Amino acid sequence: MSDKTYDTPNLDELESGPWPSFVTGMKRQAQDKPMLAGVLGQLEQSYTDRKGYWKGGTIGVYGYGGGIIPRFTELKDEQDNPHFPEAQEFHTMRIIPPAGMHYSTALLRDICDIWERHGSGLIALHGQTGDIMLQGITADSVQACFDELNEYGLDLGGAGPAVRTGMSCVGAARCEHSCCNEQKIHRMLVNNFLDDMHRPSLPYKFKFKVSGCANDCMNSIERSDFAVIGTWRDEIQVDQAAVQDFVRRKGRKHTIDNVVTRCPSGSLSLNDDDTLEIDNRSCVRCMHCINVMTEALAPGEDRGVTILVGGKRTLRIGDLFGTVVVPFLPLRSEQDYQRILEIAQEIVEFFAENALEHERVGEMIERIGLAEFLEAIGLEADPNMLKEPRSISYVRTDDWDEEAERWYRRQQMASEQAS
Amino acid sequence: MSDKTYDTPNLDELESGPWPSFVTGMKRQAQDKPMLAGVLGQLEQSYTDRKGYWKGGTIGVYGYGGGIIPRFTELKDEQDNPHFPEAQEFHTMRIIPPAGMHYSTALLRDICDIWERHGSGLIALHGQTGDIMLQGITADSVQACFDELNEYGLDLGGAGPAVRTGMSCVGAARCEHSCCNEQKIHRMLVNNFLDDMHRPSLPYKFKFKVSGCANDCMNSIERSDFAVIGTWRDEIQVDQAAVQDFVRRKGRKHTIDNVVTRCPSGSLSLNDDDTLEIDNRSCVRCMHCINVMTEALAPGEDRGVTILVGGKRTLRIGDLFGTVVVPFLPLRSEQDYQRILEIAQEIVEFFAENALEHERVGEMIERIGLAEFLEAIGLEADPNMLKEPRSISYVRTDDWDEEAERWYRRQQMASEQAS
Amino acid sequence: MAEAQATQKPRSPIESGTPDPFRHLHPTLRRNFGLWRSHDRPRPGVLHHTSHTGEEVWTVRVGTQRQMDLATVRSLCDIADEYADGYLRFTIRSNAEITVDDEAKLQPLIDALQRAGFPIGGTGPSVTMISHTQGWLHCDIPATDASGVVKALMDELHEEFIQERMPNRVHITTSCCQINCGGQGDIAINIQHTKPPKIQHDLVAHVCERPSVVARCPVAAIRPAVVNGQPSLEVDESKCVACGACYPPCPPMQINDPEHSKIAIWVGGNHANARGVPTFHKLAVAGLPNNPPRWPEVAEHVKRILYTYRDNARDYERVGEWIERIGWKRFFELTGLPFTKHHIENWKGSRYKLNTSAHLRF
Amino acid sequence: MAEAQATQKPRSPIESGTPDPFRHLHPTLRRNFGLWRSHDRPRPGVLHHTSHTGEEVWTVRVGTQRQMDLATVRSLCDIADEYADGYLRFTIRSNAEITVDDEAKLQPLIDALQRAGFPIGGTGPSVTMISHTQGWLHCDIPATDASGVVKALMDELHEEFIQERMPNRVHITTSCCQINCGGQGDIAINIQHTKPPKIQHDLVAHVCERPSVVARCPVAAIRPAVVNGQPSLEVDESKCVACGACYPPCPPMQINDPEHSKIAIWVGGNHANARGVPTFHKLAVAGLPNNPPRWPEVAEHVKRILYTYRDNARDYERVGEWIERIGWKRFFELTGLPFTKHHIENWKGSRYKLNTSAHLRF
Ligand code: SRM
Ligand code: SRM
Ligand code: SRM
Ligand code: SRM
Ligand code: SF4
Ligand code: SF4
Ligand code: SF4
Ligand code: SF4
Ligand code: SF4
Ligand code: SF4
Ligand code: SF4
Ligand code: SF4
Repeated sequence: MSDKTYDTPNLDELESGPWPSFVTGMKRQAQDKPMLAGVLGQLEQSYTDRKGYWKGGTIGVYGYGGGIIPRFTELKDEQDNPHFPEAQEFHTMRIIPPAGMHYSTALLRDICDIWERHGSGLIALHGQTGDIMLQGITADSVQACFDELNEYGLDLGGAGPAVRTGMSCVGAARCEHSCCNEQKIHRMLVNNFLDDMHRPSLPYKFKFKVSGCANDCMNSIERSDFAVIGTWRDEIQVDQAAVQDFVRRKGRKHTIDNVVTRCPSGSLSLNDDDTLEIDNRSCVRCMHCINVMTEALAPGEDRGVTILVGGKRTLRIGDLFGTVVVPFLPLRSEQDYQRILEIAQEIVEFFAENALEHERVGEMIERIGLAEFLEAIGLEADPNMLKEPRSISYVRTDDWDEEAERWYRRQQMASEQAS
Repeated sequence: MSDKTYDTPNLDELESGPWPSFVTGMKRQAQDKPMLAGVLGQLEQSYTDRKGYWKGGTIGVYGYGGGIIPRFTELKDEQDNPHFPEAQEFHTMRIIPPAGMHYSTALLRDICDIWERHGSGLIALHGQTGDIMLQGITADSVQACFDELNEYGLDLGGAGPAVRTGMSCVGAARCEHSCCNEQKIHRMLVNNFLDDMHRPSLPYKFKFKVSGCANDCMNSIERSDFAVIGTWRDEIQVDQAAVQDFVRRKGRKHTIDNVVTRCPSGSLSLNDDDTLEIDNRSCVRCMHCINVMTEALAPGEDRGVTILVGGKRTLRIGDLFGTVVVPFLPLRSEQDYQRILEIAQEIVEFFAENALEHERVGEMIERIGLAEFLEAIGLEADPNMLKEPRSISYVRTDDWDEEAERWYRRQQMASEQAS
Repeated sequence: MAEAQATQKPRSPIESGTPDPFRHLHPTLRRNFGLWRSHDRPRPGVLHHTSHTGEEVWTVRVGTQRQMDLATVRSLCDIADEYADGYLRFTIRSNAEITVDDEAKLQPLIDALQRAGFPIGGTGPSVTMISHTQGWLHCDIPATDASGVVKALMDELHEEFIQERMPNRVHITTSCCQINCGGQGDIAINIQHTKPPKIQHDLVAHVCERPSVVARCPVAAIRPAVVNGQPSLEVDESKCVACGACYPPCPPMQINDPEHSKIAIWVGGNHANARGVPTFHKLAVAGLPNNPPRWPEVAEHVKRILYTYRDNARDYERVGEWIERIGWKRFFELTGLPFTKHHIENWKGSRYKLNTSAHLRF
Repeated sequence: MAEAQATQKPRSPIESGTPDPFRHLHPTLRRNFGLWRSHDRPRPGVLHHTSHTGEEVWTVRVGTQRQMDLATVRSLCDIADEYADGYLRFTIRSNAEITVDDEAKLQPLIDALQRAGFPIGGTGPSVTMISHTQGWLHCDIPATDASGVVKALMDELHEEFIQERMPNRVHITTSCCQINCGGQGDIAINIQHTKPPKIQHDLVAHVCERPSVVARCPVAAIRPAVVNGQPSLEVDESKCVACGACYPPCPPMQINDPEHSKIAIWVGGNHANARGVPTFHKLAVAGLPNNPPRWPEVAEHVKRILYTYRDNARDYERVGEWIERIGWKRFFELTGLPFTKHHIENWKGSRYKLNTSAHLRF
């Protein structure tokens, strides 16, 4: 293995400027880790040619089918000798961080130390799916590195057609808007699907993301197959004195222009005494007024979660957002939390059996129809799952009366439960 | 031909109640016109059986291929004798009324007289497409009836795969919101396509409707292939004294709740002196504030029309609304009016040559894409034609630079014209 | 007579098209064409327009049965002649409008119309005339009647026609088959078949162009087939959405059924651009019986929706805007109508109908 | 060593999954878990949270390069140890967050971070860190770089990171191929290929499962074919939308091109439910050159959009909300970007993108 560094005039341009430079970091690291010198050399070549030069392969650890992203250089001469021999291999290990990406410095330092022993030293915190990405290891070293990390208490994340590493927002740990225990839900979900994570055999990937409120700081509706979002069912908590204080400080016009008229459901009205009137029946729980008047307003007390299924990006039929399949699941007991897991299990199972190869759950729902999907996983249809009911009359309503009956029975059960 | 009346116990139920009864009218008419007695008999049968008993056929007048809707009874015994012999034939003639459905009583009486001579006396004012429907004539009498009506100055409307009778709102004749001469546009359009109306040979029907403003009292966006809607480009005309008067009469809260907050584009603000501030750049010309404060507000003075193409109802791919293809066409000169006709001609021609059989123009646009359609008929793409630009990246932008150039050239031309 | 005509060379038509309305306009309307300034409604059923010239007109809106006998039309003419200078017009909803240019003529005109049995109303925030179609009276494909349905409903809604006590105007439409000539509306009453067509195989060969029938089906459920040795068609019943599109080009595809052709009510179709953009109507309830002569179940449901709207909507909210504000969950709660899986659209491109947000109402 | 391992029975993994974060939480966060009451931002880059228990914490948000060397990570640890009790976290956008529970510790912490070269900001109405992907550094399918693009842009936007002078938060994303691991954003910078893949026919047979490649194409443009006697694939270039979906399962379908893989900028992707529902991003401009090492054309366009937004939007309007209010016509006018036929969506179900109303802005 050679020990040289390569000229990187293009990359050097990225060392100036106020933002921390990955090039500077990698150069520094390359002094100890020749692999990175080679990687920089190859990257420079990419900058010159505007082409990528990595190809994939298959690398794993004993007992698992995924979690490593293998990379081999394609930059070779006629004799199959790599231009940058130090960077012949440059594999990434996806490691699951603590939910919410909280670290004691001890944990982070220990990761650094293990990684220094086995790999290139390059760490991405974090990948877009939420993994610690340890970038730059040879096939040879993968098992030993994993063993050490795993003994220490860390595990490999997902890759391939598998349940993936999940994400949850900072939530209850440091955010006043949190309507649920995000980390608990996150861990309960992901940690119950570790078999589907480590032995990829689903039709395609499946991602969980948890946000504590509708601000959705985890982009869960856009970026996960199964999004859990905290919300509430009763009334927004109002401290009217704090409202009056807000109006006093910011002005009436400011309050009307920035709070009242921005409510998407027309639920707000500023009273003459500078208190706020809220039509909680029409409120769509969008969070805006609470965001702006965080001192005065807070989510209600009857809290729970909404579940949306099917978010993903572009491939095949264009981006999909998740669709509401559970409008509200109250979270009062351990059992309630378990119910989230049950639903996830039903869905992943149905997905595993019914999706086409390389089809995400959102695409599957689009293919078979939401009503079929709900039926299959045993969830009841609810108006909250729709922006609006159908406009097209092409539907067979043969069984209208039974379906109506079903609704009335449910309504009655619900009202009996309530009373 | 027998002269009897039939028992109609079901229909008789429809003679009570405060709304004028078509049954009472038809019974009265049946005293002179036995055909209607038979029709009532057959209708009673339909009420009993919950089934229709008419079938179609082909009937026309010399020189025309459409305009008559033939109906023959299907209620016959084994020997092919009709149950209601008076109603063996019950054809409808579609007659075009004056634009805007204005009548002198003289005109209406003359129509009645001619119709009394040749037909059943039953008149529907009007069909949903805007025709006078003379309902109930035998094949024998059609030509003579038409000849007389035609000599008098009336013409047959459309039926089949043809340009249809058009509609225009009362507009300039009696409405303060009118932004164009609806009747002129209506007549110009329809009367230039009489060949396509009377000799049906288009792929499918084609309808014109004209509304003088965005209130769209003709449902033109929903119900016509080619909708023309009056609008303006400059600023809403405001009589601030009248605004203040409105606020004085109705109250500030009423004004805010019913005008200001209902503006869909957030363009309105009530000043402290009860005058109205309008952000005319953001205003989408929806008409609401003008509707509510008709004494104080009026459309601007730089008026013209918007053209939307492709509205229709359910068949095949579900209801379509028309899509904007001309955001604004100023109407200052005769030439400007002619331009509407030119565009219509381009569109009907392209439709005639490119639509599939039984395909409406809206379905065709959906099939080939709006961009293709615009290109074909020589209209320039404009952001006003879209709710929003594309979200899906599946598109070939090879010719981006030329397309951009085209836009810049147009912008420059427009600004040169303006200065 | 037909034969007599056939021998002589027939006359060529004068293709005159749409007549110029100008000479059929009341002279005051003619003089003030394009000059109107504003209007108000002195009472339900009456519009009062003022021109920039200072002239004024009062227009009375008059309900009709649309399908009129000559006596009814002539009686309108008589009244227009006697009280209103001999002019009238009709609206898109088959109401007559009679205009006078002197306030003194207004009350006599109203009195005469009422004496003749014409309801006066349909203006402003009222329920105006239902737009209707042909039905069993004339069409060749109807599953129900039109004039009868409208008469039955307008009897029930008469008070709402002659008074203005709705939050905003209410436009009701009916259609006698799923093709829907009647259009969309705040409340739309349409046929909804529930069973695939029953095919009269012996007739298909004579009556239908098979390829065009196949082409009409929106879900490609029809295949050419040979039945009893004759060319016919067959329907994949699991695909068929019972839309009835195959029936007009091929009447042996019997879609109409006295029992299984039901009635559905749709809400929130709005075509004005005032405030929101035009919106399609949405399914409220289906499975209602097609029950002549007075369709009581339909009337009951229409009134239930209408009065829930009246009692809960804000001023200027059309039916669809009201529901959008309170949410569909609450709409079903307030009206007591059932929400079913059939409310979930499953047609192509229906993705945009799903709630892909955390916006929820409880 | 690999061989040594292969002989001894390898160790079975402990499937521990996602670690419990509790013991990695700052003790004050732990004590107040679920009890937070409100927050404010005393200065850009600092969040101040108050608990119902009365306790308070100050959190400093710190920009990083995401792809970090050990020294960088360790220097963050050093600072967290010395000034902040030894805890830190990372945000979804690769910013570090370091929390102190005593206001007195705040300024020393900030000073130390700044001395070490870390930018502080990204809170409130600022431009926070760009979410990025792998690019040429690591991925096997990229048409451009990721870390370099982000570095180049964050240099340009540094002032907007450390200050809060936008109307609302601005989330920028990048992606190095059309698959878009980077997600949507207020401003999203993505690869947009303009030419169909060039097929290396000699490799297809060895590398690709032909049926699954065929199945991946969203427009069914790929057919199995025999080329030079070898099983290969062919592309109907008139259908191909140059999406690149065929490339990952079949690298001989070379979609990346130094010249023809361009960059497009999309705007108005918004995933919060605050005020409006989540919205997809929309095409603003395409055809920008892929120009390392600093992508000046991309930077110029991003800044043009960003500053037009800053100067024209109302408080709390995200990029998409602002454009919705002023209209797309005006967006193109104000930014000087061209509007082209390519902005018209022609994908399935794109009907809902058309303006089917008389709502227009001039
Ligand atoms: C590493 C990472 C980008 C990053 O630098 O952060 C990444 C990298 C890749 N993504 Fe991704 N995706 C990453 C997060 C995402 C996300 C974001 C998320 O998870 O929130 C998305 C959008 C959400 C979604 O799931 O749709 C995403 C959507 C995709 C897709 C499109 C999937 C689709 O159905 O549309 C593919 C293509 C595929 O799977 O066939 C893909 C495929 C890939 C592959 C495996 C490309 C390939 O086929 O070889 C990339 C490997 C790159 C490498 O060299 O490591 N990646 N990918 C992210 C994972 C790191 C981690 O584990 O933390
Ligand atoms: C008479 C009338 C209903 C009425 O009583 O008012 C009517 C009656 C028929 N319509 Fe209609 N349509 C009538 C206005 C409409 C409208 C409303 C409009 O024009 O504004 C529509 C909706 C708008 C549209 O064009 O889509 C309408 C949408 C249809 C359709 C569906 C077209 C589609 O593409 O979805 C059909 C089916 C077809 O053409 O194949 C149809 C077909 C028919 C046929 C010809 C049924 C048939 O195939 O035999 C009906 C003849 C009935 C008869 O016995 O006279 N009719 N039809 C209306 C025409 C009277 C007139 O000339 O004034
Ligand atoms: C006479 C008529 C036009 C014609 O040429 O026939 C007409 C006449 C007027 N319309 Fe209309 N509209 C007429 C059908 C319509 C329709 C179409 C329909 O009925 O199917 C629509 C669109 C329907 C829809 O949205 O579904 C329509 C949507 C409007 C609107 C918008 C209402 C809204 O807020 O959504 C206005 C504005 C208003 O009410 O102030 C309006 C306003 C008016 C005004 C006030 C205009 C004026 O200043 O004179 C007229 C008197 C209205 C009244 O009844 O108080 N007109 N108007 C039509 C009467 C029908 C009837 O007999 O009831
Ligand atoms: C730390 C972080 C969560 C995490 O666990 O990592 C976070 C934290 C907070 N978010 Fe967030 N958001 C975070 C990513 C997001 C994202 C996702 C993203 O960045 O890709 C979104 C949705 C993105 C979108 O809509 O496209 C997001 C949408 C919001 C919103 C809604 C903003 C809006 O008006 O549209 C709020 C409410 C607000 O700003 O008041 C919010 C509010 C907050 C608050 C104020 C919550 C609180 O009371 O503590 C936090 C501080 C915000 C600040 O920067 O001033 N957070 N927030 C993420 C910081 C990312 C970063 O480093 O910049
Ligand atoms: S999603 Fe809600 S609860 Fe979670 S961090 Fe963001 S604002 Fe707080
Ligand atoms: S949470 Fe949103 S919808 Fe509810 S009142 Fe506040 S701003 Fe309105
Ligand atoms: S469409 Fe406009 S101009 Fe025409 S009658 Fe209706 S309100 Fe008047
Ligand atoms: S016309 Fe409509 S959009 Fe324009 S200011 Fe009036 S209410 Fe607003
Ligand atoms: S709705 Fe159907 S049945 Fe009724 S008139 Fe139109 S085509 Fe005939
Ligand atoms: S009823 Fe409609 S769906 Fe059924 S076969 Fe006929 S056309 Fe096809
Ligand atoms: S966006 Fe494309 S090139 Fe970039 S990391 Fe993801 S898959 Fe790889
Ligand atoms: S680039 Fe996309 S559209 Fe073109 S052949 Fe490949 S998969 Fe199909």
